[in-house]
Amino acid sequence: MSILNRFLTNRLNASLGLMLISVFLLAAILGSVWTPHDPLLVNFGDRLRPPGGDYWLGTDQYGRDTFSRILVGARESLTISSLSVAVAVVSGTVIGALAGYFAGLVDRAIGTVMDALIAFPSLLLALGIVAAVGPGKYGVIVALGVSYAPGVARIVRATVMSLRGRDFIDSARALGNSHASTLIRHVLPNCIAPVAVIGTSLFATALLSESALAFLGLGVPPPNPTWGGMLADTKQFATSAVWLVLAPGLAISMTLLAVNLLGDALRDFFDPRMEQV
Amino acid sequence: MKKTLRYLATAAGLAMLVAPAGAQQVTLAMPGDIRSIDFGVNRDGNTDNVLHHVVEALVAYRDDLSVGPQLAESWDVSEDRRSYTFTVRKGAVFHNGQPVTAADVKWSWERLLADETGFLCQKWFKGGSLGIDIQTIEALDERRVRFTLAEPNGLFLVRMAHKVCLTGIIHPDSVGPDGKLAQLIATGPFTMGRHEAGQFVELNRFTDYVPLDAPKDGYAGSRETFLDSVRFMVIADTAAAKTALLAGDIDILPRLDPNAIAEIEAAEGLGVKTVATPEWQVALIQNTDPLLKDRRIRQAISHAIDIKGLTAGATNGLGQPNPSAIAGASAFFGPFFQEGLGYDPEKAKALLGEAGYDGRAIKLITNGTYPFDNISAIAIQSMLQQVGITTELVVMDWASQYAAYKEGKFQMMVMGFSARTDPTLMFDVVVDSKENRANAIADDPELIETVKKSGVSGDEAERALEFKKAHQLMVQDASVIGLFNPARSVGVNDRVEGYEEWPLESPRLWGVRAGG
Amino acid sequence: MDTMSENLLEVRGLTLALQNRFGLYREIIQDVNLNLKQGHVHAVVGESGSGKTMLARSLVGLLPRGIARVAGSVAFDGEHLDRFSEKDFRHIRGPRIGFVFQEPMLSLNPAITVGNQMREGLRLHTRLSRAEVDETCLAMLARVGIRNPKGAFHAYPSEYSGGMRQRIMLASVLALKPRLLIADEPTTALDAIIQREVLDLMAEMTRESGTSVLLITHDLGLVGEYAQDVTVMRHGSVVEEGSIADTFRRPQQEYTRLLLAASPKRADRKTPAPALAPLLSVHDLSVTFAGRRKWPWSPRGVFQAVHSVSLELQEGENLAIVGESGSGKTTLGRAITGLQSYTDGRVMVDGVHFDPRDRRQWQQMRSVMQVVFQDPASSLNPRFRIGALIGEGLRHSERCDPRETKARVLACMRDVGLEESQIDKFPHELSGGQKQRVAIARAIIMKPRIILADEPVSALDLTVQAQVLKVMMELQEKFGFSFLFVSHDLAVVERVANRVMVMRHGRVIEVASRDRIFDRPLHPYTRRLLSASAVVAEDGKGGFDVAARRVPDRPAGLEDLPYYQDGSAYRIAEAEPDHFVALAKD
Amino acid sequence: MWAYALKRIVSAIPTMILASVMVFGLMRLIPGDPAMLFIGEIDDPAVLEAKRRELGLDQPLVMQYLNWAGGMLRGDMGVSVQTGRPVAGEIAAAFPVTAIVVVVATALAALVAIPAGIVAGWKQNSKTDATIVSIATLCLSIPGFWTALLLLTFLGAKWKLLPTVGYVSVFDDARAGAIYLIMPVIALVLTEVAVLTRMSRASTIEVMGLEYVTHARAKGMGERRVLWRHVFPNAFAPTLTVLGLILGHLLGGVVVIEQMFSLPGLGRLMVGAIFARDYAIVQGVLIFIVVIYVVLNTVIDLLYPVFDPRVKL
Repeated sequence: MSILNRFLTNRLNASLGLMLISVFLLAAILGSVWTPHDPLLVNFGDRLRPPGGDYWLGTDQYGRDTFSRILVGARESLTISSLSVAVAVVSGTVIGALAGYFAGLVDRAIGTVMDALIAFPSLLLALGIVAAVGPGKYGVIVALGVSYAPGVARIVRATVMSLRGRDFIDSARALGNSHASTLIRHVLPNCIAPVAVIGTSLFATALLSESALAFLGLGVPPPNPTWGGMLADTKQFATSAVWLVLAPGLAISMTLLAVNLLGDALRDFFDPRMEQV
Repeated sequence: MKKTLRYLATAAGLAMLVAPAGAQQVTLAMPGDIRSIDFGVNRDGNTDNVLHHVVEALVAYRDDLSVGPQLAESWDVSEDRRSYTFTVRKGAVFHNGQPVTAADVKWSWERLLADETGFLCQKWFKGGSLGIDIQTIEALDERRVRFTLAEPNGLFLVRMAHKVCLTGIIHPDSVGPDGKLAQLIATGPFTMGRHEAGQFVELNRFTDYVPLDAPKDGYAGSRETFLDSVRFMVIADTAAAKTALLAGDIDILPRLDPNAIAEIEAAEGLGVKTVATPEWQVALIQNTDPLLKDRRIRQAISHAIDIKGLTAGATNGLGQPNPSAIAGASAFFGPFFQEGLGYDPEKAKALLGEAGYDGRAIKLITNGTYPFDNISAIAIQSMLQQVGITTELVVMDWASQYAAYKEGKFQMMVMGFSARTDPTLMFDVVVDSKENRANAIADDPELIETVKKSGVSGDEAERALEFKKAHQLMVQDASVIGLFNPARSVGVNDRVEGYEEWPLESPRLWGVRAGG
Repeated sequence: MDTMSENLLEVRGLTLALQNRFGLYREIIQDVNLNLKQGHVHAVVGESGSGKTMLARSLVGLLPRGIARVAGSVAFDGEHLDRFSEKDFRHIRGPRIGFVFQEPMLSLNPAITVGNQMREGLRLHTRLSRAEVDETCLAMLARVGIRNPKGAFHAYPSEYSGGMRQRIMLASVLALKPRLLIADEPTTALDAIIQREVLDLMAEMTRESGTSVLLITHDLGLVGEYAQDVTVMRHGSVVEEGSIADTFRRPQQEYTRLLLAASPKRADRKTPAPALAPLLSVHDLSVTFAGRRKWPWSPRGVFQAVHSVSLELQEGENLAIVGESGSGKTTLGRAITGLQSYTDGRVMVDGVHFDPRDRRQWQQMRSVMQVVFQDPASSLNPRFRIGALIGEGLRHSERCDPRETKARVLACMRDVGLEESQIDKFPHELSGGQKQRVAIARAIIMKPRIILADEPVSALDLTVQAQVLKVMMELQEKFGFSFLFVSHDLAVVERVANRVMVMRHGRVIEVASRDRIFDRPLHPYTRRLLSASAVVAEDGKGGFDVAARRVPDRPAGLEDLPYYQDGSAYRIAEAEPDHFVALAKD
Repeated sequence: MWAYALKRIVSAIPTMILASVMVFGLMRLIPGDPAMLFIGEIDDPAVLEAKRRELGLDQPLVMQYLNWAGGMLRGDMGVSVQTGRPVAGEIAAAFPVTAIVVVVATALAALVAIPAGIVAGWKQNSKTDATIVSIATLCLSIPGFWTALLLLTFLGAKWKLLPTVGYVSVFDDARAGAIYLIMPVIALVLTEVAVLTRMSRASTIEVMGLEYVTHARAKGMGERRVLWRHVFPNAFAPTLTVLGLILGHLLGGVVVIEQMFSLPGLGRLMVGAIFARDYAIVQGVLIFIVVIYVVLNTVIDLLYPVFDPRVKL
């Protein structure tokens, strides 16, 4: 609790970000338990209703309640983003730590693979993987995770490399730690800060990419909505039923804002001079 | 290349002479670029839509999907029904000014039938599955040409008019020294203009075009042209296309989403035209699947789907519910074909109980590309839920779904079949034995036999009976559940006059005028 | 008015404070007075945290954000700087007060050529024409001993070594002939010999131009040699002020005395009787680093950091390896302990070959050899508590249950003089000296027989340094291990070593007992090194003398040996019994 | 320098090979048969077989890869399954479109963001700084495609200020070309401005804390001069490396924008090809992007010493 206190003290952006993200987390939790309407119920009689009355945020072209879908979408979108960040962070950290710690041939081999991955625009890589793995939540998660892993690996590698030059790693070795225990006990805990920082920024990127994939028709398939998917499904009604585009768009924007604010605060908290790469 | 340029220059010059003031242009959205000018060889729907303005076949479909005259003003069928003699339209000239002769027709056809050309539908006319086999093509005089078939076949003209395989007549100079099609010197009301890959294709008015002396009727009849040029804009994104129509950046938007009709109609200066099409929206059930091979379960699914409700919702009330392969627009259609197994949730539940359905989820494949597929799938899922059948929607990209369909690797799938002008052809799409082709769905032997008979027979009444039988068998088999014939709408700017939709819903820009 | 003519700078009751977010103040300098006489070199001495740098910066209005002057006045050259605006200060900075910073590596802008950086000052503050500016700059560069000043004019700072950069800094600051030069630890980052050269140059040039100097430093040796007056600071307050003669000979304050007494001095060291076999012997050890390839097909450049060095270390002995930066002393130490792989040679411990690549041997060797690193701030993992840090070695050596581990950790902490209550602290909560004690504790908990101490006290203040050295020597008494002591600081070496090995450019220059090296050095390089250091010695009358070390003449017969020079062939020879020196091979 | 460039290129070879295997493998993993999609409605096994043979799809995968890779080495990228035109030509036609959009967006972003970031960093913790940072954070939180959608809706459909579809190359007609670029560039530029602003602010803050800046002040230089002479050049160098990353990032982000604005660029070529399983195009475009990425980053590395003389290549 004291860490949270320290983190929030004097950080308006942290408090604001935390507040916003809590709102969306609550929405996600609420959406799993209760929604004003069935988010999947197709009701051709009530299609494209403007906001108001029974439908707080109106309905889409299938007569589904936008507000309910936003709530359920919160769960889906946040799950997908956080799981893909988890995939990226776990695999990227392991790979980056190995490359940075052992350097030499291991580094070069890993570097080649990572370079090949990183040179692929992540959206295009995801496009390929989604098409290959098949559409669905897990395809998207794997795709985004894999395409972000090199970024994490790169940062972890750089951190580990700079740590390698620090005396305490030598010192740990000199005390008889094996490579494995040096890596796990001494090196990795010091990567937490940069990984936490890049993790938040990746969360934002993941949310965006999921939406972009959905936009291109390669996202998470309906009926379970994600915000990106909702935007993609309803984008052609931007001219007539602007609420359909505004609601998920604002939800995405606000979440991004929250995450970016949190990310800045985290960066500030861990190391005021670190910047995202 | 040089020749093309010079030709284009003169064409443009002529156009300027004829229409000196206020050149009339109409812009139309197209979801993808044309693949080539090599009609029938490297084509897709977009390519066909554009090239049908430039290249003409001897015959073409009318509004009622029967075959009518196009480059041929008339034809005779011999007693033995093996010979067809066509007379080339009077005054027809190629884009280079040369008159169209019977020899040109013969040359064009022989080119298409030659192996080197790579004409995709070569087998439709030479020893293919439906038994059409052209034996000889003779130029009888300047304007008459005779095709002789090995056996009589009722589908010959239907095939010849087919939109997908444009059997176009072109001038021999179109072909370059390497034997490949280098340019289109054809007979259509438009000539090829600028083509910016991925952006647009422009067609210019062919000023020497002499139209047929018959009213405009589908692709057939008069193709008299008033526009100086037509631009097909490539707009991949549906939302972008609609925006462009609203913004006035395009004049015509085919395949308007039914949900957007109200908005376009309400918009100032825009209108919507809607037409019923012979396309057929279906749910396919794989009867080799361990669960779905039980006919009772398939019938339960059929009973559970309220076709009327689904059609009304999915097409915004514009489509026609149709459980049969006979298009609502077809001459063979009648109330009989509107009868399916019938919407009956109780019956469905009973059948499921009988079959011992254990609630296993069925994967229902659909795609994000075609809105009718998507919305039908969503509605079907919702309806099946009501009788206790769990379905899991799998939304693929179109290519993946198509591969699954072709290989028969699926449990359930929602599909839309594009227009087939003859009922036999539509039945043929889904009916066959599974050994014969993997994408056959309904493989009841009696059904296969019935469909085959319906195609060979030349007698209309006899065919009608066969169709009825085939329909009944297919409904009972319940591997193919017909849903509806969709209606297609097109958004049109009010400044465009005379643009009309027809059941094949391919754009037709002849007979169209553009106001200021 | 009388005092003003004599004093160029007068500081009265200056108080600086740090303002935090909540608007609260914490004073970092309290009530400081300072009188700098015209033409004098006035030193401000103090340990880290004494506020000496902030004092200097406040004089020219260059305080970091958040620090502000809250009281006091500053008079410079008859003007009161108290009400100066930023703009007024700009006219003072440069032409009237020059400023030289500690880190020559950081205080020149890497992106701008030397010439342009020198011109800047002159262009800003004089009306000289472009050509005249260039002429002045070139003259200054030549004056500070930059070879090829014209070339230097167009070069970037990164092309110069630290010493050269500091000369360039001097040249560019003194080109404006300021009345006062503030030199903030101007040579701390430099090696001893270069330090001396730069300071000599500075003294000479300021004398020529009549510039007074405010020399900020922690090094009493420098103060004694170069300054006339001194102000001693501690915790933001002035402890004592006066002329060097007065202050050093008769220090009035206990702290001044403590500071002066803290300088390491030669102490008696028992030299252990040589055993039959040395505890550690190193044979012809070489370390090379692969450089970069120029073209993909060209061979890699090779940099040899250590050139086949041999040495022996006896049980209980302290061998000091001395050298300037780049001498290879640290690499040698790391190679011996196995932290750095070597290309050639072998390391024998107790007559057994030690191969660091053998995992089992590596593990065993940990209870024989331990390392204490230079900077405790970086050698202690910031995420571990003190207890865990000290006890870490026990995880590997033998299985200890937690209670026993804790008992041993506490014992070790007592041994190195840490409080038991500090066991749950994090490193950043301790002072530098305490951190180094932790580092020592975690080495000795393994009961090693050899400790490699790599510059163990060079990051510490003088008074703390003395305490830590004392602890180290006491521990050695108690446990009887040997030290391999790597250092650039001759005073420290003189205090702790039995034998000394001088290294330069990866080669051994001279090896002998400590007294031999300090009292009768043979090799010219050793002699140069010694003469560059100053000694603080008690004068026997309760005061201190600070003077450059006088290097005695070489003994007869050894003056004209063919001593090894850079570029000549190299061999090591025994010039007299147990006194080895590098000679040129003929 | 040339040695360095060569080294970079040589070291990129394994990356390229791996990337090519990955692209190739990825495409084959995706279900769907290019030959089948090519012939479309024409349901004829013989035609399908012939097309498969023509495209070389009947050969074992390894052979298919070697044929393709061999062709690439000879400079032959193959022909598009859909159009039958050479892949190289298709890329050559599409790339300038993408390049112009990306370069204009990046240049614009750099023009706005670098000064903004430097000012923010210079006046750290001031009101100006807070304003700039807030705007940047806000911009960062708006998805580009959403901006695109809203632009199309309002500027395009509702107010009819700008054309919603179409493209004219700025080289053919500068004015018309610029008009068509406005909306896509705005949609792309917001995020990039945000990223760049934050980046240059951070590196400015870092440089401001360095000794030589204090030294410059100690010489009596004015704040502005200190900023432009001493801070800017050094803060710019790290931003430059990021610019490389951003360009790469933009190449990915531009896909959706091209789709929305119907721009005939690489992204749309690529997406269309993925949907049509046009192997040759997808493979060609991806390899091309990888090459661009490598070249771009090499060029930026080569440029680095210009801004930071400490770096030697």
